[in-house]
Amino acid sequence: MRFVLDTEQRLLGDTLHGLLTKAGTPALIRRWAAGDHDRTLWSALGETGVFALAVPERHGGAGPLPVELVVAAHELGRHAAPGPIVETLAAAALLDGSAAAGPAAEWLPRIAAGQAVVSLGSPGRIRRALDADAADLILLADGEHLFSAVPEGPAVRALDPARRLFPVRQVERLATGPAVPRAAATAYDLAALACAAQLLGLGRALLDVTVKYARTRRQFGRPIGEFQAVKHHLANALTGLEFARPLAYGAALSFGSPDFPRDVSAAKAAASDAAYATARTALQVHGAIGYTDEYDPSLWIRKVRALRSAWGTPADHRARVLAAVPEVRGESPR
Amino acid sequence: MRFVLDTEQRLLGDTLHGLLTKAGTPALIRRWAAGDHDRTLWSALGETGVFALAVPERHGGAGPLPVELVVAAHELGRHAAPGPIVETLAAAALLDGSAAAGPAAEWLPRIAAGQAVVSLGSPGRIRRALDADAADLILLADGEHLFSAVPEGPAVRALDPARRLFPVRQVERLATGPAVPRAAATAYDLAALACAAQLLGLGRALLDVTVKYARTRRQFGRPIGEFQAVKHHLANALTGLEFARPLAYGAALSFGSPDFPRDVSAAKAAASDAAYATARTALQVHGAIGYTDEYDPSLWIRKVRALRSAWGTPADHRARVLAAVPEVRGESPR
Amino acid sequence: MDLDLSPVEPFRAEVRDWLRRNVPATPLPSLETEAGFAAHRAWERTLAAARLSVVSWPEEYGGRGASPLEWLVFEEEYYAAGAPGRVSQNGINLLALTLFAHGTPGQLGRVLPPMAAGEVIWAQAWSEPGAGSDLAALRATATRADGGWRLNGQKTWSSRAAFADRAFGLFRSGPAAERHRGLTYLMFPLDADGVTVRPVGRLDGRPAFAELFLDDVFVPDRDVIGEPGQGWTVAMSTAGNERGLTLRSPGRFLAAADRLVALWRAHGADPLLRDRVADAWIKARAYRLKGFETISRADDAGAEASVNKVFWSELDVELHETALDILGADAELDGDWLEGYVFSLAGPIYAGTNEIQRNLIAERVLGLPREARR
Amino acid sequence: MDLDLSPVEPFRAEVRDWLRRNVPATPLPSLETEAGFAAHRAWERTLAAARLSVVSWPEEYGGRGASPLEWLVFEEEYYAAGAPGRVSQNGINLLALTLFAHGTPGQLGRVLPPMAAGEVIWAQAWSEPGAGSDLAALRATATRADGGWRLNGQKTWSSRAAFADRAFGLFRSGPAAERHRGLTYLMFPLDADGVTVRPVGRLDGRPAFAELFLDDVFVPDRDVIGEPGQGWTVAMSTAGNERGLTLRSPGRFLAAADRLVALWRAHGADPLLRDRVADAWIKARAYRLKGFETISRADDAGAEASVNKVFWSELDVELHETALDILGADAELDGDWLEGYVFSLAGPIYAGTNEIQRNLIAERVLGLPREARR
Repeated sequence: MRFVLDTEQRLLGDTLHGLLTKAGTPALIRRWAAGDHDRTLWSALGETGVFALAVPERHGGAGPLPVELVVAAHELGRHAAPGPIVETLAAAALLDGSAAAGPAAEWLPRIAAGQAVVSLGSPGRIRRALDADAADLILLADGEHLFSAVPEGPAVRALDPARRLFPVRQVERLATGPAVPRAAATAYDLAALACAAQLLGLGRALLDVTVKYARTRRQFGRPIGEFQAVKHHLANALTGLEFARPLAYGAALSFGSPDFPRDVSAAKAAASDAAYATARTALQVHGAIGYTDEYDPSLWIRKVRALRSAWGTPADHRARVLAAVPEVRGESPR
Repeated sequence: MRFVLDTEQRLLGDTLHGLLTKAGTPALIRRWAAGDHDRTLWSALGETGVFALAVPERHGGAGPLPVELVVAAHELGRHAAPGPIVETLAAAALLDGSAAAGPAAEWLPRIAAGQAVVSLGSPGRIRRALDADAADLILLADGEHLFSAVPEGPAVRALDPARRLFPVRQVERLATGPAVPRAAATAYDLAALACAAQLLGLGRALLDVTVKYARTRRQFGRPIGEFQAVKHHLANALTGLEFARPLAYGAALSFGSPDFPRDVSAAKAAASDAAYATARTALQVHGAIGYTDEYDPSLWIRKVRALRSAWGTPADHRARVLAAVPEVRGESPR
Repeated sequence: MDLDLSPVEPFRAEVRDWLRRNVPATPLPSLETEAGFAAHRAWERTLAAARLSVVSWPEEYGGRGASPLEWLVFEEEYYAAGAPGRVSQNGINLLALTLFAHGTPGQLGRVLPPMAAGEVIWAQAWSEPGAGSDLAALRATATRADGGWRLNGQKTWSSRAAFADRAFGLFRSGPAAERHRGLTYLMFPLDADGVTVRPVGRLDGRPAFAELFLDDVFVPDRDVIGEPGQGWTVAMSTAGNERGLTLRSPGRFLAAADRLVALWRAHGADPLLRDRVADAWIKARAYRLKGFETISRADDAGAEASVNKVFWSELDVELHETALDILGADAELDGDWLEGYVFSLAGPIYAGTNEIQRNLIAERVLGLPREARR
Repeated sequence: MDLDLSPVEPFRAEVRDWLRRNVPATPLPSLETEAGFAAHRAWERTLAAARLSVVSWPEEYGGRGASPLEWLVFEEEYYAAGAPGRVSQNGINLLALTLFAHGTPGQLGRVLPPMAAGEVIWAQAWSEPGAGSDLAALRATATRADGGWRLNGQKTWSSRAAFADRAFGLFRSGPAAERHRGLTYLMFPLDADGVTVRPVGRLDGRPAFAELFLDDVFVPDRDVIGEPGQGWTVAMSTAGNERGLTLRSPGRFLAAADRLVALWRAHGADPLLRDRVADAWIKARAYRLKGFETISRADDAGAEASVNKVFWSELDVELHETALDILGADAELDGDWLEGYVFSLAGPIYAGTNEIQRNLIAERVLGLPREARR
């Protein structure tokens, strides 16, 4: 048992961190929000192998590699990378598992290579497709049917300007059968896990920038990080993030086991809470500047609030956890 | 509109505070817990008119005076006075409203004068009668019937050693009819309100003693009250208590109106939360000494935990509040 | 002790009736947009025409001399009716209160009637990049000039300034080392020579405040409030009011809590959220009753303003977080609740952060020792 | 990265099997009572006979040389089986760890085997009336005497001391002005001449700790741990362990969370409490996984102990508060959940208050500046 990232996994994270730092995501996020869907970063992520992590080898990928997916999603969250990344990863699992041989053979190699942007929806669960106007393919999983779909009207205005949410309607049936809901369930769980990892990365970045701010920002003749109230806010944020992280990696390691949905839900609920609490702390410690559109960390704060209830709310996931806890053998003594 | 206590009401509070300070409640609480049910304090409270506040004039009382009851219960809570005081006050309302002419004429004047200790129970709501072995009369309200009752077995061990809870069984029917459940409902609401007021008094006393401790206790070369963490804990405790108090007086003023149960529930939920949060803060700021049986404020801390779920848990009362909030005329703009 | 509101019921009925007939059926666009600002300014004029824009002011300035209780009742009815947000709020709740305490008769006569009428909308200009919570660190200057003063420097987080007409704030007229001393309270037009207004978006992208760059802006002596150099003392009377009931009246929360209960019921009354919905409703009532208590007392319990500010600002966040949790996956979509949420997040920060308020409560109300200062 | 526990499954199976056969069917009386203490001491002997009392120790002292992972697994099985609380905990988790780091071979051989066997039960004697969180303010003294030291002064909140055999603690052997310097770490018998033990009741009245009055208590040199005057450094290695996983292992919370879910279901699975029940269960798992992470790392991440301590102590309180809320009006009645609740309330206070832990996290992990000192 060795429950820490190995050298290669750490290297993947470092590589992505370097790539995303160099890409300068704040400007990309603002451009993406304005409708500029340049694919330079997307291609670079593809070359680094991010999308291949969700695509099986027979379709040109290297996956599924859930731990590496968590590593990658953490870094993508840390830089608040825009676009339907989680959706494309989930789409790979959906296509792969749906017994849709033709579409899978057509799309999975392109997804793996970073040459396809995919979005998706699912009545009830994912009511609007993210960045549908930027997608090469939109999937719609509805019961035993898998459809392709198109946007049905303009994007709905949302808190995070880089999250552009479109109602969609089905166009063509790609597959039918019991494999579809099974694949949709796996895709949902993988997406929720990647979302949890993104939240942890977003939270980590917000904690780091807030700590830096608290060290330098002076009020009343001293750095505000000297005040106990600020210290304790930040210590609580760290504690929440520190204990949500192992849940995410633990869930990744239970991929394929019956515990996977439960463990994903535990991770998503904890990551949502930890990242959201960190975002609130970031806002409070920064004061008005954190509340400002043009200050980069506000992009992170908005994304955390959005992802908190994307791919299942914390309450949804907690309910799923409890439903999966087995009955214990009666009330044992302490 | 003048929503502050008048001179006479303040005087009642001051008088009781003086009386209870002189009585030295910590020793009385410990003696009461050990089974010594000396009635010196009870008689003194009767002479001050505390019990008369719940008894109508035609039976030798001065009530019902709900505002004055809140004033009195606040002071009784502030000193953690032991014994079934709330129960006796509730019993007065129950006897008075149950159309039980004989028992009312027999017991109400004695209650008013501080010459009767009464406890009560009610299946479902109040499953055990407080200090039943110290009571001259035990009432049991069950549907349309009002009974006298006797203890059925020994006291159940409880967190607050001065709260001795007895299962009871009915002995003799005192009244029957629709007036009984109506009177029981009023008695319950009055008791819950008195309990809320006690909690506010308990919270106030704990805040005061903790502030005093934080001013004098030194660690790391300074009074601990200088640390922001301690300051903020105590400021939060004060804020909670400050906003629960007007709810209690507001509820008292709605006695007799259809809003009374709702307002009582709002007050009980808020007072329970505020007092409990204050007790936790008192414990944390005091450190180990607050956790010590022989340190007087621990008696207050235990009583707060007990009263928090006595006469309805916070969740019970919140449900009652929401059930009483009328439908608004559709969702209005902000 | 009583809660007898019957004497103010006729006033309540009049206000309610007028609002029922005049509140726009469709909500106005957000007041943090140009079109919305204009619409809200027009609404202020409608209010003023009915003498309902500043009910608590003396009649000579456009008010009705309403009692504090009447004002609370006005606010209850105003928000219960779903009437528009008050674009004049900075002027009415901050500047006007300062003028009543420190203004000259000339200033009162010149400034208040157009404020009451919605003709002049005021922005506040307190903060600077280096002086947010620590207002005594202000650096923008007021320098003596012929017949007045010249303002130089930068202000920030100036709410309403993107579209407002005039602003008020503190400027350093003495050496920076003096901190609280050597500040002067001035009013100035936002379209004056030398003023550059740069709108700044808040969390939802709307320009809820602005940066002001001041380059030798001339202000005549008559637009100084109080004595030059005494600006701190003058401003503190405003700050005291700002932190009390006026900044966010109980009526706002009573209406918001009723809407929350309706939202919760409309979404199936999920028991999971029942306690939080009930708490918001209970706390709104607690604030209402606390307000009645406050106006019933002759004495002004100083740091009570801090207790109130911590309470309502946290209630506002909790209430809106609960609403977003009711909305679930739709929480991120633009709408009244989301805008209210974004607005609420500023509450624990502005007008003195809640951390500072808690220090004040601990030191001034509870008597805990001040921290060691450097 | 993996979570492959298969290599330790045989050990887990052995422990589980032994516990299934040996854990008393009826819970022992509270170990904070005289009868309960005796029963728990007997249980320690039973554990020791099966070589399960100190699995992670070397075999020569009564252990099995179990790996950290095996120890975590032992703890999971131990608490899942509902086995009795460990009356030897102070000795095993505090003193023994210090001895392994600083003890002489003679001390190890003399102290550890009887501790492992449950023959000698140890109490800790850290705090004094004026020195709780601020341990450097200790005043009880150790004075040089022929062949040893004489102890004088008072200790308080000495857990287990009401019924234990021996105690360990720090004593001032140099001037008080030296604070952290000039302290010596000593072990002494609680039945020695000059020791008065006064049991002190905790919140539920049970004597969970005691005051110790020391009047010229003689301690031979061989019972000094580490160098005289170096007690602070010696003790800090204990404190570090005390704040890590060993003080409250993940297994405790996994078992408690399962019991909480069962309690919630048995009381109708009220949706109002669903989130809190789920959170307790999720957090217990998070602590388990965090423990696996900790033992997988070669480096010891110093203040990680503080992060762990804040987390488990607050989880413990939340978990028991949720249980009491499930019990509703019966929450105040004596029983396992109430005793667990009372026990949990000490968590955020002892072994360094959570306020101090948060300072350490902020300063040592996040690198925030230390407060201005006087």
